[in-house]
Amino acid sequence: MAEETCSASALAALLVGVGGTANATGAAQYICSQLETAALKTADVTSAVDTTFLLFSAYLVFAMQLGFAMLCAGSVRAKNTMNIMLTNVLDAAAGAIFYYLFGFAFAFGSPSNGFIGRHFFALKSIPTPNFDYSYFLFQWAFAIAAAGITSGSIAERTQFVAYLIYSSFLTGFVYPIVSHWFWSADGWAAAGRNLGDSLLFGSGVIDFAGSGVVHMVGGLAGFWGALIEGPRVGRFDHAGRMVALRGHSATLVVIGSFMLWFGWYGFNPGSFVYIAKSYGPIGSPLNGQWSAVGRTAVTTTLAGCTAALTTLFGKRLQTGHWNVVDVCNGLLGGFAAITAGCAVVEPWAAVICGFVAAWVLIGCNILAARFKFDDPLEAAQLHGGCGAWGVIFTALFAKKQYVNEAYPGRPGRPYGLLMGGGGRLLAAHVIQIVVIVGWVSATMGPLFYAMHKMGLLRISVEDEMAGLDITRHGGFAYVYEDEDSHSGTGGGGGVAFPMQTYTKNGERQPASTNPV
Amino acid sequence: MADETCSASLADLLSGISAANSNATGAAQYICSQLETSALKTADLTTAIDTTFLLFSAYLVFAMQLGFAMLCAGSVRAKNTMNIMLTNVLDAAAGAIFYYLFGFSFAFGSPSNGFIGHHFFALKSMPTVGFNYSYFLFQWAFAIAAAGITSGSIAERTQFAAYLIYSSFLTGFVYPIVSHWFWSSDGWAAAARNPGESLLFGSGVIDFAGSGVVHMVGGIAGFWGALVEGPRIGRFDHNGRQVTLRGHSATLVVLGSFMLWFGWYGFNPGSFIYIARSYGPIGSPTNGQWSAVTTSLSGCTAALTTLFGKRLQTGHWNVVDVCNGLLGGFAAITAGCSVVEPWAAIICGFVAAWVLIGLNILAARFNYDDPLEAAQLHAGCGAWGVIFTALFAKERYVDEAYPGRPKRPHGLFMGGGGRLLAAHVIQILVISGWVSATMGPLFYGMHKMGLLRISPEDEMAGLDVTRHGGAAYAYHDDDSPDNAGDGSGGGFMMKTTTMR
Amino acid sequence: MAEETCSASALAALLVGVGGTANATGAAQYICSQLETAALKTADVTSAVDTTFLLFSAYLVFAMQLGFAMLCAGSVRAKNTMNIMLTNVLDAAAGAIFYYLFGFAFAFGSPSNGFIGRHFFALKSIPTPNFDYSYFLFQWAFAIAAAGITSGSIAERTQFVAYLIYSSFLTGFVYPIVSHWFWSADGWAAAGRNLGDSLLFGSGVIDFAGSGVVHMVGGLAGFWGALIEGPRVGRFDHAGRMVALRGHSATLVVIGSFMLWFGWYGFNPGSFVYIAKSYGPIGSPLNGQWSAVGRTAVTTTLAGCTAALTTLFGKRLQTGHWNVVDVCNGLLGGFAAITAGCAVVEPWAAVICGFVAAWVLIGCNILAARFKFDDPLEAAQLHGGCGAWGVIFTALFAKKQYVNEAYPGRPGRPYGLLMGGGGRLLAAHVIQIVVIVGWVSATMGPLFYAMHKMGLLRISVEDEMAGLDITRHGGFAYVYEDEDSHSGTGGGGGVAFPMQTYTKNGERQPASTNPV
Repeated sequence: MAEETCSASALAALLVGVGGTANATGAAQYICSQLETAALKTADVTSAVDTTFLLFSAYLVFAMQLGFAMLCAGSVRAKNTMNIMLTNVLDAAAGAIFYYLFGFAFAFGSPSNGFIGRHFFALKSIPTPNFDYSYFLFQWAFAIAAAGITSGSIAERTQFVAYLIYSSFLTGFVYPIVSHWFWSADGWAAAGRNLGDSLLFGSGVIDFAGSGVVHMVGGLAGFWGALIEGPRVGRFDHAGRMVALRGHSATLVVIGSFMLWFGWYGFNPGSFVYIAKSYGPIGSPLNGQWSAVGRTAVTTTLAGCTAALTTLFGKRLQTGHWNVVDVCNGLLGGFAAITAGCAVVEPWAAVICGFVAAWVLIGCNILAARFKFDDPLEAAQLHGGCGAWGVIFTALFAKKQYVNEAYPGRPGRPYGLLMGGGGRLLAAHVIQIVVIVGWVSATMGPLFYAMHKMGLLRISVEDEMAGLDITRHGGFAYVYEDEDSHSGTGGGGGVAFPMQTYTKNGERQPASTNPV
Repeated sequence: MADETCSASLADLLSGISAANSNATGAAQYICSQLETSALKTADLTTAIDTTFLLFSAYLVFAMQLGFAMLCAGSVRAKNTMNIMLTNVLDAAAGAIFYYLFGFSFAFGSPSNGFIGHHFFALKSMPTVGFNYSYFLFQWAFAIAAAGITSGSIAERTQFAAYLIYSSFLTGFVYPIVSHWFWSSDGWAAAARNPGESLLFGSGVIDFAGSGVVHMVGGIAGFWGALVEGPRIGRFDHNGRQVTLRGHSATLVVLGSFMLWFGWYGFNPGSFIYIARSYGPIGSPTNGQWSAVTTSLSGCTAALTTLFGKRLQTGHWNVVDVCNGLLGGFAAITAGCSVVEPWAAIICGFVAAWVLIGLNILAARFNYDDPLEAAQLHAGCGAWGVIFTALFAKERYVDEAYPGRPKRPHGLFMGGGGRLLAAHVIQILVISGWVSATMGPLFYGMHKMGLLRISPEDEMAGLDVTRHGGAAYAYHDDDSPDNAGDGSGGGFMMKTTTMR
Repeated sequence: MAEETCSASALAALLVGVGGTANATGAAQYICSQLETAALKTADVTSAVDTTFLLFSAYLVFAMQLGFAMLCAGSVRAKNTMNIMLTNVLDAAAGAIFYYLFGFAFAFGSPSNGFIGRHFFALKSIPTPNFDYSYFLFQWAFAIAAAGITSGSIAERTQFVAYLIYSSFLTGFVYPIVSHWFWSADGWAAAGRNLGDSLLFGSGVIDFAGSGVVHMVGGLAGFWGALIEGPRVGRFDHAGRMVALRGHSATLVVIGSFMLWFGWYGFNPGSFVYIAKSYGPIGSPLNGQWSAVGRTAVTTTLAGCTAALTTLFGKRLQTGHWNVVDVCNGLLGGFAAITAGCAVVEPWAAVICGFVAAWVLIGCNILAARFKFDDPLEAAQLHGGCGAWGVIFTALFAKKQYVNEAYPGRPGRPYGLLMGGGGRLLAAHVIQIVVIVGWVSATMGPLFYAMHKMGLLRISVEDEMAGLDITRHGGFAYVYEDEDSHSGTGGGGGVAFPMQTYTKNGERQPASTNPV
């Protein structure tokens, strides 16, 4: 194939035999400058395509925040709905400020050491060739997803102030450090490390879109929070048996799950960051990142769908009914698991990934019930447990060709154990699980414990009974009927929670006539 | 641009300049290889932008599944909400597995005969030229849309197992075959058939995004299911008069309709598959992406027509009816969205609204009960859309969307003769026949085996309580202040009580 | 850098010394035609990229309509839900027809005078080189957003017919004229005016994505509607104190806000229309519209998030609780404010923008309460007030480099006052606020007043008490329990609203215990 750039001197050397040297040089320069212009224009359009791809992926990842909000809202009791939705809005809002100020700098502030970045505070000197604004937006959307996971674990019993503190700390410090280790080109365990540096076990950690970096971090933070707070009032009866505290709306859970599914198409395929990149030879419609991006979307879909079906039948055997909320959780477990390996495994392997993820989730839930661990959204089990499985899964099934395409420049690197790539990738991934567990436990554990000791973490039993919305957030989330529509005095003020009895023409019956 | 031709031509020209042939040849080769590199890079870039377009379109089409779920949930009574939402989640989930294993290969497994494809099982030997992963994802999103349509027709009275059976069969077999006929380049009735093969009536069927392939298939399947099951209890009173069984939440209906609208922008414009394709002299800045506009106009016209039509009929302004009208307009324009003018889309939507109103009157007369009007909406308006396309397809747009065969027939009213209409009538007939011949016996068989309909007691109590572990909503729970004492309650209660 | 197009004669002149004239000319022509083909192919791909970007942005802006519908639905009382959702659906539907027939022609029908366009009625002679179908779709999505804003202000008390009239008038006439002034290349106050025409104050109005053109127009129209109709029954008690008439579902408000946020990523960054445009030198990955698009998404995010946080703490001080609905409104206020300047300010300035926007909204709400102005969604305050602040903000903080990149071809144009660009931009923006206020007041004010006088505007007090849904729209939006599930006769007909009593295991209590 041809040389990539036009060399005027090379062309002149060829032309010099044709005629006079001076003219030949001029002709060659002219032709080459034309060709260079064409190449640069193509480079411009390539930047445009890549940015379009990355931006819209970032928008989809952001849409997951709506998914988390609805999933959480539907999974808690009606009396705590305002609280949990507020935390989800603030995840995004406070996360944006903290990630802008220093989170992004800690994560990707290159050049830096392997532990923490130290440039780009408040987007200073952005854009640079590798770090454009769209990249910041994409990473921000990831950071707030991690915080969104945690908020589910400690729902229904946490003080709002505690929430603000942990959320800022997680988005601004704990998560960025982890993402630096595994995703920054400077990170000590990154698979895409700068070419001069040596990789962990000669392999680095292939956590493509963050089963470990995002889901395990969020899930483990939630685990410590939920563990230190203890279960909700009424979650376990006097005999220690688990009591289901059902969420107030399965419809919202389904909305949330579908929005998360929708957003995951930004999360996983979008993590390629560039789409207009050929794997060579150039001009082939098959061998390029565009094909890998599509494959990633397919593996993501298959893993989630397999997990959903497995959960459907598994839970049916366990409980005797077909439960949509469980199916949604299984679905999300499959997605959380495939996130690490989505880009480097075959579609058939994704089916295996989802199948196991469903059983991991079911198993973790049984364990949680046995140890009286209460997580209203199963977030620790789902994101922590299935996330860890996803990290292991990738080390087993990563395919050689795909690994070399996604992480180019280092031929002969290890790949999945079961694909014949040896155990070094698995070793690196075990290290990843260990250090993530260690780091998150060492930072979030003490934070939650300190807040607990200072009385900032858990609300009082009375408040918990009454619900957070009334005690802290100015009222109930739902007002299907309000006083003033019939009294006319306007004095009701809209904090009437009961669903009143209606006659057919829409008037409310006096409450006293109701015998209950 | 081929390397050899470029080099040879340039070498000929350069060889006259000087006696040194070898240098001239070298120079020409050098220049041409540079040009080829440039062309190939542009080709790569073209692939990247096409893939980006197709993938994000597929994501939008997937978002329609959320739309279906919410539309269905809002349109059924609260006691069956969990059931219908579960079916919608499983449409997507089971559909992915079945479409991955064999649906996609039945539909697009090329090369094959005109009836059924037979390659790419479980994505084997993918990707190949023309069939990349993103294409699979896009087609999967279409397949689950068809299954989503059907689930609405048989809502509120169907056993869950029956649902699993029909959904797998539809997504894995019935729908892929139909899409093979009309969309695969091997299909016997495809408008974009492989060059060299003759087209049906010299025209082929122009069902661009699937008024027939998706909507009629889903709608007719639902029709047979609903017909075999019979109406819901209480739907018709002793005198045979229709009784409205209102859905439990208009908000969810609106939410679902808007999500479907949003997703339709992937469904219709996305069906071009490629966006970086010039129709004209290259470098011309306008490459005509009008199908998003025709889609909008048709749906909006249908919504407005329904608004006033229903107002005359019932005396009030009903948002749920307007949403259904809107979706009817979309279902109708789906076939012709890329080959008609915007003004024709308005006609399409206007008629679609009346088609839907008319079919609903017929359904009431024949005591046919479809909780979501899915059969009327998708099959009826879909069939109108197929006819509409045969009437209004514009010559230039047809040639652009289906290139390589000049002088092909186009819309009857646009002066294109009746051959396209003949092909489209054939399409309606074969789709009706095929779906009836496959889904009808399936539903009837399940009915006879007692697998289809739930018992009257269960129907009264609602599917959620009897099969799905409880109602979807729990706005009040008993550990709130009143009865907090025991703390052991834990469950949920829907109360009519005032708390104080 | 090289010439943009290959010149055969220039190349021939260089080659002519090499050998025979005829052959040299032929060679040069051949080479140049090859190069031209390559350039044209690149131009085609560029069109495809730009169209993809614009179309998906338009889809996102359309998704805002879902956001408006849910925000409005959640913010009104349950008895008016059907009504408000219908208006939102019809905004989009009627808006499409009117904007197709003449709205787009009034706005962008070029060539035309500075006041109103006059081509492209019913998309006649579309596409032209600058106006493709995708551009129409994008602008339509903007037009219906303006109508959606207004519907919030007059919710819960307006006749449906009045709604149809004003919506058509606003989308088909009032809004297109304003957008012509500021956005069309022929508009008298446009910053991107045709190069031969002089700019207003040598500057033109930089209302990039429409804080003035969309939000102020929608907000002011709503202001006049709400003012003329007067407050809802029960909004102010006998002593004139404000009574909160709470919306019926905070969950819907949160869904709506997140969908609006999601859609705003089409609204603001999408307003660049083209993404594949280099700011030069070509081939640089940093200096191009793609980078500016990403920056716009970042400024949008930061402004909204800052406003949300500011509102959180501001309202907490004011009312004593953490209110998610207020936070959502603050968020949207920040977005409305940054819309004008999103493309021409630095990220740090966006933080200032959001901070002030939150206080503007809080201040406007206090004023509204004092003057007994009732706007159920705070739409006039939010979109009118924060939109006006956004217009001023842009005139203060617009950065020289960004202004010249977004509005090229006029070096030395004014920019933000506080950035050292002089006061001329501020003068132009003050003019913008004045003319928008004047124009909308002069058109929508009389319209609402005339409808009021003809008795077409407000519903009767009885209907308002009973709710619009029952009186006009065939029934209540929610039916959580229906008669026939227990009576078995099927005669109920499903218009029974009561929420029945359930026992713990999901069985319904016998109906006989229910007195209704």
